Amino acid sequence: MSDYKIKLEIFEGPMDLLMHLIEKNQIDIYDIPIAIVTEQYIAYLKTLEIFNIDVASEFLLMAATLLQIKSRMLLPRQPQFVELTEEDDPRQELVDRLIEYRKFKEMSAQMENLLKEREHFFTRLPEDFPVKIPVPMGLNINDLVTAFAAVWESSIDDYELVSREEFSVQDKMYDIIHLLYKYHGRIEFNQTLIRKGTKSEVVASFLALLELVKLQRVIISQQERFSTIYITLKE
Amino acid sequence: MFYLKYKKHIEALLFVSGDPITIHKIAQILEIPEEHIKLLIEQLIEDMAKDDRGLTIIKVAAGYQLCTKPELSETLEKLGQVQDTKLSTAAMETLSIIAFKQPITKIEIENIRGVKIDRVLATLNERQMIKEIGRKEAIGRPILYGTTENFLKCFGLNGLQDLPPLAELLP
Amino acid sequence: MFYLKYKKHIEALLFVSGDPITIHKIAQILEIPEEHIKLLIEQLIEDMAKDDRGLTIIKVAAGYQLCTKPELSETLEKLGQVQDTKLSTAAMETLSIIAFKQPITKIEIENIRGVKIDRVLATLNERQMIKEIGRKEAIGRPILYGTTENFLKCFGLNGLQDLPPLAELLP
Repeated sequence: MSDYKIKLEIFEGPMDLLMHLIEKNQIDIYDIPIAIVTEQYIAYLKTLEIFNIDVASEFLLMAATLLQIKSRMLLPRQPQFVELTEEDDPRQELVDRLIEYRKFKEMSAQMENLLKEREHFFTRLPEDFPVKIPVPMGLNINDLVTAFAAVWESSIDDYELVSREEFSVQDKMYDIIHLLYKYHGRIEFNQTLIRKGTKSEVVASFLALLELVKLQRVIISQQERFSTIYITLKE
Repeated sequence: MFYLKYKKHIEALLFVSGDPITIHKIAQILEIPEEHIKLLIEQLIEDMAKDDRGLTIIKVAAGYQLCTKPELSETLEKLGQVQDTKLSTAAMETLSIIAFKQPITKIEIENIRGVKIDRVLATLNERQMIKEIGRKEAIGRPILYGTTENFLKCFGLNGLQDLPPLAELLP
Repeated sequence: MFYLKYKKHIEALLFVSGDPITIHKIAQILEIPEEHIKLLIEQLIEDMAKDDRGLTIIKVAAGYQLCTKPELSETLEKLGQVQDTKLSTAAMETLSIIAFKQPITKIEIENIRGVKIDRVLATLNERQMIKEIGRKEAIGRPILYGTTENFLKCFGLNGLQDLPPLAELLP
């Protein structure tokens, strides 16, 4: 595993490997000899003895792309396309991507220099201050009334904004236990949960109850069909 | 003095270190004798005594430390203060709902305002306009909010009974 | 100049703040006009240019920051307090894409780099170099990333306009 990593870390990904091959072979990026590059690319993949599927899949995807371009270039062209225009070149998309990638690779080297320059300036950490928050000033009761009138009017609008609510099962478990303690260890199922709240709250409550049963913190009992379901705290 | 050129190094070292630093350590880093360090620090303290300088060097148990002059503390405390004394529209709206509808839960306010209000509530709480006044007897026992004494003071009210009656406000 | 007596206040404020601080904030705290603050800072920089001073003031991320002179870095490194600011090649490449292409989604970055970048994004986020700056109005409403104030600070930039021009790199 580690052996594989050492080898792979040389390249930051398939684009990086391709750039390396292009530079090594001193290839004109606008006229990539696809056959040679593909061969070298795959040869490199073969040197990777152990495969980390996450990383390797990206390298393999590029290998497939290269093979596809290679095969498309081998296909005989229909006679009306004697001249190979740019759009017809199956390599074009790859070239565009490589150029874009190379741009940022160079930029990142420049930015690294910026960072290095900046490292010569030493700064110090901010001192801790007790944050003081002043009581608001210049408040007027009319402002309060106006604000209320505004918000009240907008809230009786036909439309309502739906906000996402989040309920944790753990909180609900705590709530149920709390209720049980309050009612001396026994409550009715329908007295407690599911009565109010949004769908997600109900779901969280129900899951919490199931979890408590599983943990054997509570017992669920029912005397007969359709009668009251009781939840009893197990001590 | 031969070592005068090291004055700036000492100033910078004290600055970066933050914590007190011993003469011994400075001498080690600059590779010059300790007694010279001591003289240089004395010179730096003298330089900093000038009225246009805001920093000084103090001697503490563990060595020397760069710090601000004590007479500036009042100004420096303002750095930690929130300068804004106004309330935002969102805060004002939320506050008005709490004032008129208290005791009220967060969800109930959110239902009226149609947006999440966690941050606004935190602000109002920090600024001592609202407080928790209990728990609602419902699932989750949500917190009930109400206004504070400070709220009354800021709005010049003697009590909540001085708030204009809601009925008149609503259409 | 009437406000000369505030030079020490500014030096002390910059010292205590540590991070860059805006002219606006200094003006608010000292309650004097912003243009005077600017002049005073210029004077401070001039004072600090003298050879026996170890500190200077740099303009960065929309504010001013007190720091040591660059020629002293070798000495200061001996203090052993240098934080490791290095970013991996992968992180640097990703960061440069975000810096120039922001707002940009994860997938768009991955298309350029040709690899998954989840872990790199997490690192950059942890180091407070990038942040979520919104959602793209597209299927799945993917998160849009951009750079932070801290990014500017770490790279010594006043703003994104100070980045080296990308156009010059074009073939």
